[in-house]
Amino acid sequence: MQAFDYHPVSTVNEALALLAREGAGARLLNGGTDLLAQLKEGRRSANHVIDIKRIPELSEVRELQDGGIWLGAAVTCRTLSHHAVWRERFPGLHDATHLIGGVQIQGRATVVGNLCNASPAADSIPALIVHRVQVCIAGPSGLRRVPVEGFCTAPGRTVLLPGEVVVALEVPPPPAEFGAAYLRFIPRNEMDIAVAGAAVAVELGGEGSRFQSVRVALGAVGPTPLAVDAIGARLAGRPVAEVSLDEIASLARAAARPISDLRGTLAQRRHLAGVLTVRALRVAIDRARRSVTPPPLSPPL
Amino acid sequence: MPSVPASSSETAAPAWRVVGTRPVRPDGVDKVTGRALYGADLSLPGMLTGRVLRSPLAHARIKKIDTSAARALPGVRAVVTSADLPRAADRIEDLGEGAINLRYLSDNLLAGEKVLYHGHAIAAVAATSASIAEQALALIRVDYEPLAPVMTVTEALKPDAPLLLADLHTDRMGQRDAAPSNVASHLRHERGKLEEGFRKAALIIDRRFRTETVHQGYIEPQAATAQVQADGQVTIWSSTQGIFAVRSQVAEVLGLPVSQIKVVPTEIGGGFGGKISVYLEPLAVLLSRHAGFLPVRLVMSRTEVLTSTGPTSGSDIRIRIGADAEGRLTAMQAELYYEAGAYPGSPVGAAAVVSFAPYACDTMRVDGYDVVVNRPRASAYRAPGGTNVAFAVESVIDELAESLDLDPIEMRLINAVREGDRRPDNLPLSKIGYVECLQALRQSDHYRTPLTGRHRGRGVACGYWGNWGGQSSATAVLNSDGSVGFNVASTDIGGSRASLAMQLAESLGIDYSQVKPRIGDTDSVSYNDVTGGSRTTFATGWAAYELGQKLSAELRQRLALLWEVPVDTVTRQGDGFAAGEKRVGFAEAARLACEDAPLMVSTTVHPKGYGAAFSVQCADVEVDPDTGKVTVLRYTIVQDAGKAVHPSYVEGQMQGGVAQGIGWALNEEYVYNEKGELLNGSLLDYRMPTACDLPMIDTVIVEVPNPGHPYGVRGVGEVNIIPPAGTLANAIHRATGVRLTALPMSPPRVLAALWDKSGYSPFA
Amino acid sequence: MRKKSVLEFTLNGETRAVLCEPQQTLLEVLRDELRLTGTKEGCSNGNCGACNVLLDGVLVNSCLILALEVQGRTLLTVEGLARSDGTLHPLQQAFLDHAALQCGICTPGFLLSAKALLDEHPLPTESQVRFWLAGNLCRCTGYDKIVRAVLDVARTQAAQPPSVSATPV
Amino acid sequence: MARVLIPALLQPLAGGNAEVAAEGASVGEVIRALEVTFPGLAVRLVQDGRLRPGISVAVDGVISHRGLRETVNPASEVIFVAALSGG
Repeated sequence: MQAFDYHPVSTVNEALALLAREGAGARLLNGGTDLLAQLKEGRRSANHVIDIKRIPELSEVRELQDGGIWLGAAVTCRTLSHHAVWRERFPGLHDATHLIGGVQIQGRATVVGNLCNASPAADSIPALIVHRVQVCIAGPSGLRRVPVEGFCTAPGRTVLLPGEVVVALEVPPPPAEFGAAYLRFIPRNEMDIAVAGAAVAVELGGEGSRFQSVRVALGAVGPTPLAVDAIGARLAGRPVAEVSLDEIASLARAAARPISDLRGTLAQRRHLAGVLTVRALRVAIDRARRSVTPPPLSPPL
Repeated sequence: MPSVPASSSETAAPAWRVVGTRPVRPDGVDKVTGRALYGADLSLPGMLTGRVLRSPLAHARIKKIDTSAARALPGVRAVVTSADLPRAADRIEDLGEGAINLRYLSDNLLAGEKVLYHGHAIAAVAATSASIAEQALALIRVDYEPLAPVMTVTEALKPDAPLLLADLHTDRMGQRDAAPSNVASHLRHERGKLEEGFRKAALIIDRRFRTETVHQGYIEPQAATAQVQADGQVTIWSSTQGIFAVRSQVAEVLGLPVSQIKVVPTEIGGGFGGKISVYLEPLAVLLSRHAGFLPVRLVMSRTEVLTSTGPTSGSDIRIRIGADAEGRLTAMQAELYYEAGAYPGSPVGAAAVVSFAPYACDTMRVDGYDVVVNRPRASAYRAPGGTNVAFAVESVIDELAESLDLDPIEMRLINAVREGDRRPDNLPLSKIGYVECLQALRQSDHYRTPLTGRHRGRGVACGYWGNWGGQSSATAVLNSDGSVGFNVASTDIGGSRASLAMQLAESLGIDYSQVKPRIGDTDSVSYNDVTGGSRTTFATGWAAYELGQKLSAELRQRLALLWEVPVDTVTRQGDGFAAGEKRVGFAEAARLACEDAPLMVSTTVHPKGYGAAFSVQCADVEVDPDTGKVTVLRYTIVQDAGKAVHPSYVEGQMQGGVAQGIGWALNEEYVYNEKGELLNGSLLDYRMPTACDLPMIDTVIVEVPNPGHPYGVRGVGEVNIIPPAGTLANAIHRATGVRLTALPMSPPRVLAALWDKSGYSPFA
Repeated sequence: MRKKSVLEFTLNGETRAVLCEPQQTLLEVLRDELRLTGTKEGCSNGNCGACNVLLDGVLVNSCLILALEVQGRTLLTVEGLARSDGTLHPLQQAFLDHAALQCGICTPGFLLSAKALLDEHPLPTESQVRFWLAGNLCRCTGYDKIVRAVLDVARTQAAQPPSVSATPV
Repeated sequence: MARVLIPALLQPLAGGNAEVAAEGASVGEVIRALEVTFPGLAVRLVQDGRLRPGISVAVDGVISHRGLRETVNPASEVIFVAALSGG
């Protein structure tokens, strides 16, 4: 691996100061499961690596008074797997954070790292989108918040400006009769990058009979994870019983803008966008109807 | 728990004391505690780190290599290119892995005039640290003249295809075509009158198949260390399947006498045929020689392993088979085009024999073509060539059986070869256990349990592998406490220390725990062929057996002298020896026998009675019609082991071969872009099965003793990988009604096949 | 070359100090500086599990961690699994008894993953075992005997009180 | 005389025969005898005084490693086959 200096900082301000001083040669190190692999393969370079894991508040999962969650940037997927509130009240997010990498990747990988890596196939981002998560960014001019669906701008690119650090994610409280799910397709059953992914969140009304609102986001079928507003617009206010799954699949396919690459074909991805959206919608409806009942605690297998 | 061996031998099996038990392997503790030293674990004083510069292009002429900046970098001790290799003779030699032209072997180590694949080695450096070595690589300038890559059989056979090797002419069993070609050779096996046979058929199925390049996928990357002394003596530490194969390859390409080279084996982290050809060892020797005789260690990265070491061939295959209304085969025809990679030497020869070997049919023709393409040079991979062709043949047989409304096992029983029947190359089969395997599967719980549920199907396929004997040597030293030091030079790649020590213990009539096996270097034990070809437990086992017999005879001699009785009155009794009233336990006999002089015996063997192996397999799958994903629900492998010396390791071979076969069948493939760059050179995207992708793999060991071995052993290492692709293709067909004719049967391919059938389009 | 730093951490129950460069991974420092070669390198980017270790009890790939990240922390490698008197950890013994290794290069990583699993789920289902071992590639065994060995240890330990923990940390 | 099975690609050189009889106490002698009857056949089997690379000979069903020196009996069956490799 290329040579660099290592800076284990203990405050956000220290990190900001280093970023300001070292400019483009500095890289933030969080879980490291993407960054170190990229540095080894020469896909990214660094003169200074700033480790933010020792900043105490960034490892916190705070339950907010309104029922939302403040998720520190350095919280690992493994920590979240053991977090009862995360698991029970944010099922779409739990689905995603539980299947990033294998167990040993989970021990290091963070949701914020997955977001900032900005892979079109990132598992967490579609789920973050449908859960309406805000990204909290610290920078030279203070703190700002951006909605997660606007965070990624291109493969590997985000709205982060030079010198900025994502410090946390703010997850709003789920409404009543809420359910969400994230599903992805991989050729194996573990240790793969999503060929396509779909997250769906629904808010039902009328004792589970009517859609209040629906949010859908797709992964790995465009240059960034895609929010699919057309499905929400089509379903809002409609009775659940009248939904045409074929129509939903068709809307999802129409929204997908995939390419063919070594991990999948264009046709396959376009098709999977429909399949996964419908499957995730079913799970989300089911969870909303049982929204008092938590999803299973054990691994999905 | 491990399955119960289904013994189907007709006569009562002899009662062995050690053979057939399941002791802990002698090297086990070292391997579970992390103490065992593998190729990359070696460290020597002053050792330098080597790195290899590899071609980013698939096909190009090298105009110039400038290493001056790299040589000038502080910390760099040596830089070598093909200019440092002696000019190799244009001569064909068998150096452990079949015949190879030495010039090609040399060019594959360090590219000469041309690079022939993405990842082709161009230069190597040795430096005082890895990071300096990597910096040095970046300073080497190579000027290329890019050439159009030739990536597949189809492209290679085009009349205007670029030629990879200007001097390559198709060899047709000793006759060279006049014009140069990308087809290195053509072979044919034939018997009977083909078209007459097809005229007798009630049904003829004629299909074309494609399989992709796949890699052995051993978890330990290649690693080699070399130190040259000022007097020219060379020591090489290598993670290899065959230390003598390394010695002969290094000697030939570097022009050194074998007496000057000692090869020391490290533990080896998997090979499956891929660690026979050398890639690093000659470079390490050159670097050490140029670096002031310091030791140099070279370890490949995973990407280098995938881009630059031997995968096995992709192939285009046509199979045409006719059967009469009763299911009896009337004619069989195969056309096999195997991609050899950059240099000739695909396993198409073995494939041509495997093809129709399980079928008794007196009318067949098999044509095989060895085709060069701009991919890494193919090397052996477990039953080389077998899986490709069996996928094709077993698919067609299944289609015939289904069309004729025959049970797939019954179809194979009707046509099964038996002792005395001939393979496609007309060699007669000796005693085999194929019919017994088919019967064992038919009687298995798996096959007798109906499969229910939607999108599910059950497939059956079979496979033949000829196995190999080869040469082995070993020595045994009797210690005065009755224990035996046992020196072999067959690399232990999966528990052979145990299976060999067990045969020596059995032969000598002592406890397994009293045999202390040790893997020697090329100077300490005489010649051994590679651990490969399913030969070690068979052939080196023969040597172990002979050592036991010789030691026993020598002990009787010495006891006879001591006791002053004729030697033929000294007999084995219980755990020791007796003559008349006199009797001693083995340990006491050893003490007495060694009083005057130490006792050591040695043996060399070259057994030829390696019995052929058959395997029959059955899989239940479920296919997700929306995603094309295939889930293996249940898998049973039946295999004739002759005699399972250590049943756990026989089961392990069976399960491991099936696992590799399932990976090959469902997801593994080399993905190249149009420029010939390998896109998936990592274990993330070269998708080998994980623990989540496989079910338990049930094993049924059939034991039809091989008359060519004292304990009836047949090789068990390879045949198991031959049937899985066909087994799964047939299961997928029964589950979905579609027949996949290309490997891997990955989700996008399954989806496309399902869409073809249904008329669905994701763009509608 | 960048300035070397002193890394102090607890390794297999002992406090260790070692000089390392900032860009060295934990795997490199274990193997090249501390000469603990039981932790293996199969891919160097987190896809094979051969380098798995337990960091503060959490299963991680040592190839994807900078050595300096473990400053002050506690690490368990395969060399620390057996007791100092040589008694093997029950998982090590079970791997031997079940013939759960062939070439053995992946075995250290599997042992650490299996230990992490059993520490968290003492009586796992077969599916859980496969899920926890999915990050460890084995090319020899087809996983069958490995899964059986882990399940066997779990059942045996469930039948006895867990006083047999053989690890020093 | 030994029975010799001629590989398909060499049959045109052996008068189109798949099987011929030939005299000889060794594989080398059998090939010399074949050459007398079928000129041009030997060069396809032998190179530099040994079997061509890539060609093996089986006598009575057993692949020989002795090549041209392998013993042949009057009742023997001699088969020339493509050499194979294993993994």
